[in-house]
Amino acid sequence: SDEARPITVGSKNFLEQILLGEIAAQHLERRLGQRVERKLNLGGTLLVHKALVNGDIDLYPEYSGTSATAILNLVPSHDADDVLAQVRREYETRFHLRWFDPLGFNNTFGMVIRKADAERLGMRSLQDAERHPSGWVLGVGYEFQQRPDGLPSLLRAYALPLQGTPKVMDLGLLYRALAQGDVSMIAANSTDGQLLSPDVILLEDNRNRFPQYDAAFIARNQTIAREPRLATALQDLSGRFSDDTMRRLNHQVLVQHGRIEEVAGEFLRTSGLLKGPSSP
Amino acid sequence: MIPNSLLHELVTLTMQHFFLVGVSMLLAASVAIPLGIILSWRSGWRDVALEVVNVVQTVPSLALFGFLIPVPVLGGIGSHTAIIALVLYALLPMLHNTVTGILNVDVAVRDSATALGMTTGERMWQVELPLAAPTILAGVRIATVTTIGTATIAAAIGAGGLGVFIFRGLATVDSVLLLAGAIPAALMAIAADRGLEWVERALSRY
Amino acid sequence: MIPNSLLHELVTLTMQHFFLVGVSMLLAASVAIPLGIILSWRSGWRDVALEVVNVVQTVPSLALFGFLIPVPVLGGIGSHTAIIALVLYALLPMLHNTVTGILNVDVAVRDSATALGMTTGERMWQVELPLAAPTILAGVRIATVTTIGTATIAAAIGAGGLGVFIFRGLATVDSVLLLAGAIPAALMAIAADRGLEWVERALSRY
Amino acid sequence: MTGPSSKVSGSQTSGAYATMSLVSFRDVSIDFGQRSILRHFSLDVEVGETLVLLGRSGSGKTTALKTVNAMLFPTTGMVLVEGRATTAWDHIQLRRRIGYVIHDSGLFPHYTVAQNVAVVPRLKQWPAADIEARVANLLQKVGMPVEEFGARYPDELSYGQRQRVGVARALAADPPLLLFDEPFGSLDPVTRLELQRQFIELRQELRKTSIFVTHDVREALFLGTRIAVLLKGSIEFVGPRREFLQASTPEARAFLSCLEPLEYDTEQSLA
Amino acid sequence: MTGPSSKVSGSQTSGAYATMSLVSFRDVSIDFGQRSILRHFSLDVEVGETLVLLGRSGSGKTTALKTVNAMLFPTTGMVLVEGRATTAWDHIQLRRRIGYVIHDSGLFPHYTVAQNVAVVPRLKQWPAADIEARVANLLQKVGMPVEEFGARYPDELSYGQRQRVGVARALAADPPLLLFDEPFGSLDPVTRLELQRQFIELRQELRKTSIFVTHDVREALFLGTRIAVLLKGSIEFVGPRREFLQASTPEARAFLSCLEPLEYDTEQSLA
Ligand SMILES: Nc1ncnc2c1ncn2[C@@H]1O[C@H](COP(=O)(O)OP(=O)(O)OP(=O)(O)O)[C@@H](O)[C@H]1O
Ligand SMILES: Nc1ncnc2c1ncn2[C@@H]1O[C@H](COP(=O)(O)OP(=O)(O)OP(=O)(O)O)[C@@H](O)[C@H]1O
Ligand SMILES: [Mg+2]
Ligand SMILES: [Mg+2]
Repeated sequence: SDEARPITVGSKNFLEQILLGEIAAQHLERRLGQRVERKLNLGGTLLVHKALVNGDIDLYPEYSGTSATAILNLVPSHDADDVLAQVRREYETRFHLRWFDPLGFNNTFGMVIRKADAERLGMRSLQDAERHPSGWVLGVGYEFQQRPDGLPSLLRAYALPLQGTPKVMDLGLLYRALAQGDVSMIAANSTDGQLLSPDVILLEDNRNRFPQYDAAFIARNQTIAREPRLATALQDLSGRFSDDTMRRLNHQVLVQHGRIEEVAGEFLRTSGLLKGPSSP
Repeated sequence: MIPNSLLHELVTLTMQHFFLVGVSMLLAASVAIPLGIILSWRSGWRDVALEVVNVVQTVPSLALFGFLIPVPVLGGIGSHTAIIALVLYALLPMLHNTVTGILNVDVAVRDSATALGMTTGERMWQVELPLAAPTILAGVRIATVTTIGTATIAAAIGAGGLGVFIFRGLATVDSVLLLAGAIPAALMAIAADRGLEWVERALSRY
Repeated sequence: MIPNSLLHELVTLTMQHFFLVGVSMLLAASVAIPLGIILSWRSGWRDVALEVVNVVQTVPSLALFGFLIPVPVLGGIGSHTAIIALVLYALLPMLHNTVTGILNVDVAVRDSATALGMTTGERMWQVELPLAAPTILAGVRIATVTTIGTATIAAAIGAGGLGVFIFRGLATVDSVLLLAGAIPAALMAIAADRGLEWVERALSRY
Repeated sequence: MTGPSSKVSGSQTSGAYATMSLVSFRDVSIDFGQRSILRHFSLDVEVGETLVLLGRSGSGKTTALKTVNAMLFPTTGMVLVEGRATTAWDHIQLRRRIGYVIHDSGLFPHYTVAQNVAVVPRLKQWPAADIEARVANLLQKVGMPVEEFGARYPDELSYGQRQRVGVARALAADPPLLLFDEPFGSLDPVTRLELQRQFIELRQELRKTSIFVTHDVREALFLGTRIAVLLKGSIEFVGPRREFLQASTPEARAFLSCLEPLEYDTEQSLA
Repeated sequence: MTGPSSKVSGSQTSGAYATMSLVSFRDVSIDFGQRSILRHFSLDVEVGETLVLLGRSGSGKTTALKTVNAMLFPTTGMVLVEGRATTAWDHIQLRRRIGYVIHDSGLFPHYTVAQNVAVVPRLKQWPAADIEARVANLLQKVGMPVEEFGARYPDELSYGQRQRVGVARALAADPPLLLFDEPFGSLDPVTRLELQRQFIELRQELRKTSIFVTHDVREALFLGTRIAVLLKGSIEFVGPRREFLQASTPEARAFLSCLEPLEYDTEQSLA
């Protein structure tokens, strides 16, 4: 639309998204040598997607599984490459949006329990968790509860003993509820920074049941046409992350209280995308 | 069109929602109306109390929950925490309208109650409250309808209610779910408002 | 203790917040008060209008935004969309209290205005509105304080305001940021309420 | 509005101009639900006269006044003012030509005394200086100098003071027709006598027409050029005051008997 | 409350019991801001008497009544009821011993006529049957039979009807002391005379004490055992009615002159 408008990066309203948005923004500023607008921390999948389609933002990070189920209403396959190909095709034809190559990490669901319980009961995996004597008090987010490849699939794969119905709550409150003892197992995300804390452990998904949530940037074709360097710049970020990298980045902000801008800049420096402090 | 399991859940969540709102309104009214009455006598306390309530109104719900979860008895995950939050948010309109309603009662009528030898309490019950009732009930109606809307935040703390559909609908961009949460809430708001209007008519001749 | 850049951002966000609330309140008042006046004459329209406003109150903000973003001129990301939502949510208390306030004006005083040959408009401006002012302003105060709280949702749509700190604080579990958003909002609520109280005193002798 | 009134309206204009009554009640009946408040009430008020309405409390005097300035409309029959039915008048225009003093003053609680008196001149957009002069003049006349009372609010006045402000307010814009509903009811006799004398002077000067409700038979005789006695919504007697003094109808005689000396002259003293 | 009143309180008890006045005003002054409303007002009211207060509008009559039932307190001086300062009384107890008829009736708009009259008996928790009987009896006495008027709301009454309900309400719980503030002010003379006669009967039967404000000098002479004339917040004259008839103070004479025949007997007829 407006030619003079700077490129605008969006993100959803949780930390990982904000970090990815900030990383992309700094990287693009550097590579394109122009100011980049940040609309980070927007309301959620619905709003960010609509804002992108509407042209209010030009790009944002998304997860393949989310796009497939929430936006495209597909039943996603368990194969990461299939899912990616599917969303890529559909986004291109339906929305004229370009799905870039994955960043390299998979933020899928992860069942987390207190370290103390794990040690007491001697559990490391979801298979072990099937033999909890009195049953788990499960805390979950809305999406995990709703998605057919979320909670229902989990319970089909693992005969987890449950105490009462799962408690559904805001993602941000899950770890608190776990620490507080309101629940004994939570369906968190596999890249949560809290997972580096010594108090909790992520149970291993031995049977590989969780859906694919490979993160990647999506951008508007129109913007890429206007600023072709955008494509190559975004492509630089692909494959630069791992589950562990992302967890550590989250942890640096969440637990060590690093500033998002600094954590993002530090990541760009150490990953070789940016050498030395930025200069005009 | 709507699957059966959804219908079943709808009924459960609507009832939870109704329960959350109902309990919160009863608690809020039984705090705010008597407090409003007391504050109508004491202009000194009035400003302080209304300011506290104003401040409470601006506290974001998730921050409030984060603060309440570790609190021993009241807090934790579940409906009691949600109810506390809803009560706190409902105080402002009820308190404000109670104070305004009572201060607006005609001075001549109030004086005549005093002259007849009514105690402060008798005058309150028999004269001031009935005459302030339209304004007080306007506050209750505002609070109830607003709470039916804000009670969706109960879902954020595992207290159920129609917010479960709404947040799930938002997370999965599912407009059927969104509507399954929003429409019953809207109908409940209309029904509650109508019900309170009926109470108002029944209570006073005006 | 608070870093300089945070302070600078704080000032910007506070001003944005103030702007969002101020514009929304002006718009809401200029819709709700005249509408409330008209509705006080027409009991038929009244029920319909109040029900529409009730329903609007229960629509979750994120769903409303989702609906507004694709709308050509009004919608999109940014402050205009946030303002529309804030105006819609502020209508209920203002409209309700305007109607209640006007219907509660002493019949004898109203009759005497009629007998003096006032037109409906003159009676409204010179008699009914001034006498209903405490109740109407109670509605404006409720709406303003509530909006200062709910304006944090503006951050969800990139419209800035103190919600930016609050949502960032929630996302990063950072209580300094949370407080940096919540405290200025609370202070703004107190200041706005005080300001409106002063307006009320200035407007009417009561 | 209903059948009968529209039937009468054919003869209305000619009839009205023939008699030139300022106000005429034509077979007016008013019902509130089941209750019949005025019954076949007919009466003409000529320019320049003061018609006094006497009647027991609840006999319908206030109701009759309210039909004149279109605050109430007849259930059947019609009320003509200057020959035109009140239903055919622009109500606002009609009311601004009529000064109305209400029992309990009906002052606006949020206006000062001076502002209350200035209401109608302000509505008529008189120049500010004229309004100010008029307010000062009228308040002086009712014994409440603007310097002392102008800035007070009604709740800072005694009852009689409020009534006097009500009188001043009704006179403010100099209306040709005046409706008085016990205007001097709560005034002490000394002040009252002053106002009564002023009333008579005013009337002779300006040829004002008025309908005057009072409970004081002496006042009725002093001020009224004609006197009507209401009994349960009907007119029992109407005639010039000389005839009233000789009236033979029972209700009129009951009122006249109140003029007789009270027993205090004869009763044994207690003190 | 302030210096002077507490100084006086030493002599209070003995003084009060010596004279056994039911009400006594002791050098009462009341100021509202700058304005001085009552000035060194002293007066005793004995059991069984009817003290009438006469005075121009704004002279302080209502204010004086309000100090008796603790609605207002003297700025200096004190008011004793049954020998005890109003400041020392339990206000609720005091007010329930005093019936108070307010000018403009002060009826509760949300109560029916019957409920309005029943207020004080209900506060005193009389048995329901007694209350009902009492209400019916009183409404009958004031000429508003409960069958016809009991279920109406004040805004469905004429002005005079409201005043009568106000009188009935004040008498309901049979208080030993009555304060009347122009109770018959808006009544037609026929009804008024009936109520005045009833008032005298009642007083002789029950030895009620009352302070009675009126603007009608004939009523004052008819009902009052003693008459006080107020002038700008001070007592100009006080004495039994026979002395009042011969009073020489200017304000008392002004009121007496209102008894003289009006000019209507002599004025030329207009009709
Ligand atoms: N709230 C008030 N503030 C200031 N002045 C007041 C207030 N109330 C009454 N006054 C003044 O006090 C004086 C005495 O008032 P009060 O009502 O006692 O008179 P009154 O003798 O009863 O007159 P009326 O016969 O007209 O009822 C009046 O001049 C009045 O203006
Ligand atoms: N709103 C109403 N609903 C029903 N009846 C009413 C209403 N208003 C007045 N009335 C009745 O109508 C009758 C006439 O009332 P109106 O006020 O005209 O009497 P009035 O002659 O002015 O009496 P007063 O001298 O006491 O003022 C009364 O019996 C009264 O009870
Ligand atoms: Mg009347
Ligand atoms: Mg008085």
